[in-house]
Amino acid sequence: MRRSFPVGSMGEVVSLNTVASVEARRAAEALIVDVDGFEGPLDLLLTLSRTQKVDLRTISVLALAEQYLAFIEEARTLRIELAADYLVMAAWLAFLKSRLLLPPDPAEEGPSGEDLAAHLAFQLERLQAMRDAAARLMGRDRKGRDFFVRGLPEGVARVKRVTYTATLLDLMQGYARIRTRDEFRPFSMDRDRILTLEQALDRMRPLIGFAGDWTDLMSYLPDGWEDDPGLRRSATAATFAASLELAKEGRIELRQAETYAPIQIRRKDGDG
Amino acid sequence: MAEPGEDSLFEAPPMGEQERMVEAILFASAEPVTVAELNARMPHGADAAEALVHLRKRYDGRGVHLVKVGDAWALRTAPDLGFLMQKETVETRKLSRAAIETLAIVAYHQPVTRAEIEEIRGVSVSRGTVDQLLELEWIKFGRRKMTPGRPVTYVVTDEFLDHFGLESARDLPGLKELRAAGLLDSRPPMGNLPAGEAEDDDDGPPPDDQGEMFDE
Amino acid sequence: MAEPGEDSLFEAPPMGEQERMVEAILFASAEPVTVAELNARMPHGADAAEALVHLRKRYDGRGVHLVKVGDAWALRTAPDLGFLMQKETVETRKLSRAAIETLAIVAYHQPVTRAEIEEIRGVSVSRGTVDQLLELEWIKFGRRKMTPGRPVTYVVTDEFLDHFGLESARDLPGLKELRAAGLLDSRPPMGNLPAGEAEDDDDGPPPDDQGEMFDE
Repeated sequence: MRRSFPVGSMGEVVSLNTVASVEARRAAEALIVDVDGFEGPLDLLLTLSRTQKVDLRTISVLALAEQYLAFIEEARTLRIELAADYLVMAAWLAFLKSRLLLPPDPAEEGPSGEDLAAHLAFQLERLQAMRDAAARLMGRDRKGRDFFVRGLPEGVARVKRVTYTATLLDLMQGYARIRTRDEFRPFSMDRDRILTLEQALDRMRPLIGFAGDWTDLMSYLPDGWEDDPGLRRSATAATFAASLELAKEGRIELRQAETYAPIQIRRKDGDG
Repeated sequence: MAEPGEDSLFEAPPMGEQERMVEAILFASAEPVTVAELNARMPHGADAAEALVHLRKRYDGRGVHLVKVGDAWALRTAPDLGFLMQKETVETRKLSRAAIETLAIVAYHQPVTRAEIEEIRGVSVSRGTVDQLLELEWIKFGRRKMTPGRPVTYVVTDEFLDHFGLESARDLPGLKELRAAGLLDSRPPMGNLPAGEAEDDDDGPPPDDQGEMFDE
Repeated sequence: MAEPGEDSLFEAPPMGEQERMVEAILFASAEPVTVAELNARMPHGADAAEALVHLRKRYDGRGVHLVKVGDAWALRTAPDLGFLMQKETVETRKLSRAAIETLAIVAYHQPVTRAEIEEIRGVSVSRGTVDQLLELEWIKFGRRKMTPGRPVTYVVTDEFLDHFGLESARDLPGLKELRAAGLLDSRPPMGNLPAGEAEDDDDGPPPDDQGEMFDE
């Protein structure tokens, strides 16, 4: 835009600005009341752009910037607090304005003032387009307002059938798990096949009164238990433990001739 | 018939149009609608009763019927298509651990009573677990045990054999094979082999249980 | 009708019968039903897609219409009869201007990130606005964008299409014109343009994202 102005027409631009400013000031005064009604600076710019009464594609961004800055100025004099993004936009538009009015600095990089202005125009046009689209959308025939769904829907009965599956491996692992677990867990039936220390003690206490002589500890095993290796092992251990207990109580004595020789016990004399 | 004369300013809509209206109202309404209400909702001069006659004919034999409910009208799906209103979803789930173990015990020890299953598993077996296996038709009732109380026993079914690809329960891998497959390799601290087949008979279930099953 | 699923393994029911079935299923449902689901519920060998063609024709001009919503189909009352339905009208919460604009932007620019919405509106989008649209089930999360930060995107839902009587997002009013005018392009904002806080992933979706949605 700037480049298309011949140097001689600068005055024209200024006067145009002045006109715009006056108009803008008036518009700004009207808008300022409604400052809370704007959805941000872009919305405000869009509203301001309508005063130009031109297609958004041919809008004068420069004039728009003037209008916006006038608006901010007005708000300031009225001590209206504006959100920061309005002020950021104002600063940016002031920058844009200078870019558009001043000859380009060849040392400066980045987009030209025209590029920036074009993009702003694009943004405004796009926002306006989305607003129009939104209005058209909301104006369509709408469910629950213009057309209606079945008022008496019949629920679809969800019949859920669950099937279960397992593999042979699952089965085998399951079985293995149980059988392995056995080793660490006493079966209730295991209890039938062991002699506990308490049981051995109960059994020995009444018997040792008769053991004045050395007798083989194995003779204190319950009847029949010595025939079954499992039972014998349990009964022997329990009876031996019981005999140690009785020795500790001082009621009997133990002896063993040599390693693996039979263990013998005898009532301790003087014990009644 | 539309009260003639009362409001001839507006002409009643053509019958085809009235039929559409009745159709739309009945479709969208959550409840059956009476003729009086239809007339009240339709433009002046409309004759819902007549429109209903046309509509009923139109839906004759369709997937939806116009039916009278008390003195009101409703559109309902045709009764013969009721089967479409069901959606069956099949969900395959993995059998629970409890069920697998119970099933394994039945397979290896059959015929086995519930008390025996509990003894072997070391925990009580819930009714649901047994029921589930019965329902799956993987186990069934066997003959009663000749012990006090004559408890029922469970045995595996042909369905079971089929599912697990076994020709008979005898094909189930024995404990030796389980061990060889590394499934029984967790050695107990005492060095006792778990429930070996009679190589050490001081633990586990009486070995003849096993025998009864596979030896007969 | 005796279990059509059972003995129709080889023969599908006649098309007239299939049309009845589709009619019944759609009548029974307030929600659109996909062709896949129709086929799943109908007997083996049925062709719901073809039945729908017949059914659509049958309901042409009636008080109830067969409409397409995304991949699904539904029966809806004819929009011109809406005036009869005061009773059924559901009062929808009034949407804020921000919500309406955001919805339009999601619909026309989808998949779109929050930053892109903010770029277009020139103002930050409040959580409540997006939440409201999510709650209405008009928008939902789309896939993440393959840009730094992998921001989530928003897209419109089938419920949105249903609500606004659209067959697909391609049928949005004025879509073609907007595209032709380049107003749906995401031009990267220029350097320090302050509108929107789109600094990070400011440069919108790669144009093919847009294309992917509407171009196929």
